Amino acid sequence: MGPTSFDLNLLSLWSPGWGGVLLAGLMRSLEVAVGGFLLGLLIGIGGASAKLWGGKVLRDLLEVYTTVVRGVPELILILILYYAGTDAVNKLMLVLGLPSVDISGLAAGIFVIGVVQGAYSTEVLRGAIKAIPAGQLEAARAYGMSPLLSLRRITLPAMLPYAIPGLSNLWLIATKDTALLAVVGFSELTLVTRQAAGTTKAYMMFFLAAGVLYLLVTLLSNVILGAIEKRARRGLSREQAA
Amino acid sequence: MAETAQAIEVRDLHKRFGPLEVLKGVSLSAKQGDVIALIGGSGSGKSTFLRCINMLELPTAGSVTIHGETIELKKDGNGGLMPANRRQVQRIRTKLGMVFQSFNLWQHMTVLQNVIEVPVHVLGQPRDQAIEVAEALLRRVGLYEKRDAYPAFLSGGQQQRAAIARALAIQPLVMLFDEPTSALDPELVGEVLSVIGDLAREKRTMILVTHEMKFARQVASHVVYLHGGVIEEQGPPEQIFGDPQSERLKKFISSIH
Amino acid sequence: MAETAQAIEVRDLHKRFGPLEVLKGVSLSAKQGDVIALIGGSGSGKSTFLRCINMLELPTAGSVTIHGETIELKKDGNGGLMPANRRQVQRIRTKLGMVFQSFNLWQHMTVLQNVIEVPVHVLGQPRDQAIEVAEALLRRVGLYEKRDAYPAFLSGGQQQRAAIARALAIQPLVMLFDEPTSALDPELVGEVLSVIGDLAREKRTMILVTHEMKFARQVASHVVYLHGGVIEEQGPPEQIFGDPQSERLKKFISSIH
Amino acid sequence: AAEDIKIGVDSGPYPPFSSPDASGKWVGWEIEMMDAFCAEAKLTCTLSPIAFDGLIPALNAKKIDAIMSSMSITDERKKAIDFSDKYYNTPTAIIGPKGVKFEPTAEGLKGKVIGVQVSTIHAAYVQKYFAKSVAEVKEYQTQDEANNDLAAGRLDAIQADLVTLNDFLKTDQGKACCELKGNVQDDPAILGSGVGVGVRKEDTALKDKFNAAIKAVRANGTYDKISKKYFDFNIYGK
Amino acid sequence: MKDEATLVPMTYAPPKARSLLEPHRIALAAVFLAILVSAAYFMRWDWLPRYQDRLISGLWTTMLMLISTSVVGFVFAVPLGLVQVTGPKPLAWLANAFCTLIRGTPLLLQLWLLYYGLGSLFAQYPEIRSSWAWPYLRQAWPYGFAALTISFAAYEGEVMRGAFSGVPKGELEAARAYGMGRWTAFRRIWFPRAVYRTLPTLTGETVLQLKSTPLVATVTVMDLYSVITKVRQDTLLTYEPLLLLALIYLCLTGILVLAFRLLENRIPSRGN
Ligand SMILES: Nc1ncnc2c1ncn2[C@@H]1O[C@H](COP(=O)(O)OP(=O)(O)OP(=O)(O)O)[C@@H](O)[C@H]1O
Ligand SMILES: Nc1ncnc2c1ncn2[C@@H]1O[C@H](COP(=O)(O)OP(=O)(O)OP(=O)(O)O)[C@@H](O)[C@H]1O
Ligand SMILES: [Mg+2]
Ligand SMILES: [Mg+2]
Repeated sequence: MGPTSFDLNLLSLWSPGWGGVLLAGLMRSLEVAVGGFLLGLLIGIGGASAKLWGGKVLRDLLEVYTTVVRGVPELILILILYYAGTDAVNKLMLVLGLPSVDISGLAAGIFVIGVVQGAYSTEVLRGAIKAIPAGQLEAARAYGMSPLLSLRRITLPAMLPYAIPGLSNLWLIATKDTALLAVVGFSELTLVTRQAAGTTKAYMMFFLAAGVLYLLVTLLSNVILGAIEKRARRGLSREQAA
Repeated sequence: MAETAQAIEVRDLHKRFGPLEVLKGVSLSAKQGDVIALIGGSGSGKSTFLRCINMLELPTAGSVTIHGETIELKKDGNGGLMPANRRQVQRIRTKLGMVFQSFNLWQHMTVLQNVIEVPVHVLGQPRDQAIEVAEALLRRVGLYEKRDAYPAFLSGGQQQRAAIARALAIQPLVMLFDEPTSALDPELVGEVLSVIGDLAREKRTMILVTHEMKFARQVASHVVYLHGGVIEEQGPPEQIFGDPQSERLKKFISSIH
Repeated sequence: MAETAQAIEVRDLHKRFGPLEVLKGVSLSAKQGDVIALIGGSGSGKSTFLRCINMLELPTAGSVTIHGETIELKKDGNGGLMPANRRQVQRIRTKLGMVFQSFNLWQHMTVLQNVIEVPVHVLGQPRDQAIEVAEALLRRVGLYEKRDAYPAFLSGGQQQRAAIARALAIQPLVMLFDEPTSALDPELVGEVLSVIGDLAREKRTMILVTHEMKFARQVASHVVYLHGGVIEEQGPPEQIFGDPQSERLKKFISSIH
Repeated sequence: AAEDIKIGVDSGPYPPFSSPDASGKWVGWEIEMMDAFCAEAKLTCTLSPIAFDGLIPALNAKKIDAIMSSMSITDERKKAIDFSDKYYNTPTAIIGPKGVKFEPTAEGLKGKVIGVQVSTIHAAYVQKYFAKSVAEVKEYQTQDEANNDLAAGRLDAIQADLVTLNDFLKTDQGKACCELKGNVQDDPAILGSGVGVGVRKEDTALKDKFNAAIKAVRANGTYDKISKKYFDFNIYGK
Repeated sequence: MKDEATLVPMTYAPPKARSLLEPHRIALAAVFLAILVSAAYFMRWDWLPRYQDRLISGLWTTMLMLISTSVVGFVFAVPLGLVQVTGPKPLAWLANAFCTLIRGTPLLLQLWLLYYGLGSLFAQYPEIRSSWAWPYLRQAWPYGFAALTISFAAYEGEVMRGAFSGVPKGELEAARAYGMGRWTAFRRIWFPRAVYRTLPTLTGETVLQLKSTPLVATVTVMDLYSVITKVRQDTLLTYEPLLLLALIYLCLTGILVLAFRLLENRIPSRGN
């Protein structure tokens, strides 16, 4: 068998086909992508709030965080965070006198993707909040809403249509960034593809198969995100939406 | 509560933006049912005055009393004032129905949702009841058919009428209007003025900043002319418009007409 | 070339957009130095007519002759016309100075670059000479100081004056103006009209679509009233504005004034 | 109760020692040996695939507790981690395309492009002995990628462990393209003294457990039983 | 999801320059300086001189990769964007499919597909092996170059599509009205106008491209990242080389952003 071989039996879902392994890898990729995206969103909400309403020092620290994350290749961040992140957690546990925790590859992967996504989320959400016409927040104040209530009832929902395009983009980036975890040996789709390809020597076929899987995820995401975006923008007229 | 007779009483209000003193001691009081028209040139501080009443701007000095309850203010560090009690401010705000020049409807909610938002989520009214009230109000401002539309799809005049319904839904003690028609195309001004006119005839207490002199003359019980941060002249509409005393007011009225 | 006397001659122009026939046979001719004002209600086809003259819209039928040279058209497959000779159209276009309602200056070039663009890159004039002419023109429209500014940093009136300079720079046989002032704030209209007025007094041939009736009356040598795709009435300005015949024109003039 | 530990293995296929099969399970001599050691030492071992060059950092970051990934015991590595006694030792060899004759020496490799797996003893050896004479040294994340590039004509030679190279030469791809050129001259300082289980320096208890297990597995015949399935020679070395 | 803004990937946006001299900033700077100094002091950097030459040559490779792939990628991006706006339909569809395909799959996978998949096919054909191209096909950089170029072309092509379609119709009409032919109008008006519109996003795209370059190390190109990998395996240090690498990339990003800003400042920012 050479690299040209297109023995489709190799893609069968059951051994000796590698299809099952690929799908399992895809699931792992998606788990990390979903987890990392959500963690990023959480960091983003906190980061955006702090950047908008936080103290000077906090704002500057966040600026450093977003600048560094956006200026350093993801691959390098992943390497640093993958080793240093868990190392730091364990050192911290040691200082606190707790037993070192067992950080699974999955948790580490989610952490790494999440920290990277968080920087971008922060900017997306901050921009979205700033895009809300000031008058709407003022109206909330004028009618006696407390800051928390107005955040929940006005700011967050009003920001959504502005944030969703950026967040959609981030989700697509998250799905693709999981591939970088292959370099640290995390068994997501790209790595298992490489293992399958290396073992069977059917490089072309397996890489193409993985490409199709990624593309399906992207296209499906596009459809769903498009629907979500349409819904979020239902209150915006055409000019505003542009 | 000796002053219950006064729906609103503002005493010696000062407001300074940095080096610029916009309000230099403005006092004003309105009895229940009064319709006060606030007029004045651009930049004379009309909006600022209105916004100080519900503490959207914090005054530098002075006091505001709504139906006998004075908003408690304390000194902040920078020579200004700040609310001593946030909750009190929030509570009093629910008694002041503010209508903005640029409508400021919440864009992510339908018209009906806009109107019930404050009753349900701030005043804690049951949703059903709030909807009932809201629908009656929307019928009144002629927007019942549009209750499920989003603001962005309404004309300016319709948006402003919805904003008035939103303000009325909290059953305010005083309505505050800040140039409610000046962001509207000329052909839409009429529909909004007619709604406000109805409210005036019902003897709702209101303070109305406007450039529509003809309208002010018709509906106001009292007209206040602001200039350079102080009240230059005030009185019943016939007097202010028919027989202005100060040179400035004369010039102002002739320039507007 | 029997018709050299006519600077521009349009014969029986028809234009159809799908089912909608916008121009139903419009003929018009102008001698050297004529200033023709084209007036008419919104949607009456004024812009379409102007755009057909330089083939920005292709007419469905009819002919256009500029200084004796008729634009060659041939039938396209769909019952319309198309240029028989692209180069001819391009050449004739360089003799027609079009000024648009929305200026359409090229935003990535400075004012000066905008003005010399066509002379240098279409007409092949030496750059130095083009700059000399352009600076003279800019001085004339009062924009010499702004020659190195980008259009986005100019007011609407300045932009339109720059656009007029751009049109003049090609030394056009005929100037075409499509509502040159209607995208301008009222206070900027004057400066543009005064430039156009100067051109009219110099006896530059021009066709001017406008809603500024007073101005049209002053500068036009001939006024054409378009309605429903045909010329409803035409004549010297005194007659059209002073003694309109058709009911429609009467109504139109009274609605505008 | 048995102690839970995580053992790191190179995530790239390294047959016949360790490679994933189509069901995602890891198989190979070293995997079976791992099971044997763990059973002997009463450890519950979980296998954790990690990029080869990330194994030592992962061990020190406590993401894993031991390395069993054909990692040779060298002085350089001993600066960062500790090793058990060796559990196998094989010579280092060089392979190249068929039909091109050359010796596995600096002289023979002159002007050639040689490939090695990143972070291995072979990378270090090539660096020291061949770097000056070869045209280029290419480093690969996994061994099978180097093999593949040799077959694809992008390499003129590969240096690696003799056993894994032989395994490659037995595949269709290897048979078609390449052949053994011979063993390189030994240099224990770099090539080390066999393959051991890597553990953290402070983890002497675990090291002792592995040492005992290796001894026991060799003594009770399990070692030979497993090895016979894979090799027809003595993998333990002298 | 279709409008241009949403399709532009997240990019680096430099912080606004505010006063660096506020007291809390000075304190923060001091803290960072302290961290830096202690990192320099407590961590191991003795390997640096030994690898100096290789680091510089790696840096050079990285820069070469960045610049060449961005320039060539941009050249491809223009037609990719243009045909999506002007058609013809089949070409527009193809260009759109290409952009979707490339942007929908990870670059790492594309790179491996090219190098390990496609690249190893060539060897089977003696015609290729004996052709002039073989010495290049044997090496790794052509594959890295191809993958990065394709990726840049796809992302920037999408940006160019938005830029071309975003040029106000009136300006193109004015070009026609003054007798410009199609080619002149494209060369003088449409293209430069579109490029100006993309400049701000071009910064971001180029920074993204810079951040993608280390991937080529996985196919044996000796770029900066792979030199650092070498340092890591030789010295068995985990953090020091990576931190240095991060720092270098951060500097490169900063330089790129500044360079683009200088370029941007030379042309009008309004009216886009
Ligand atoms: N937040 C602010 N910061 C600084 N200056 C302000 C602020 N708000 C208002 N001003 C200034 O205060 C002055 C009064 O403004 P205000 O909006 O109250 O005038 P106005 O009478 O409502 O005018 P208009 O008829 O134009 O609405 C103006 O000079 C304005 O520039
Ligand atoms: N490209 C087009 N496709 C379809 N219909 C068009 C097109 N351009 C113009 N029309 C229609 O042709 C009619 C005449 O338009 P035109 O712009 O010539 O009117 P106008 O007299 O210039 O009006 P205005 O004073 O509003 O500028 C209108 O009904 C318009 O909708
Ligand atoms: Mg105001
Ligand atoms: Mg028109």
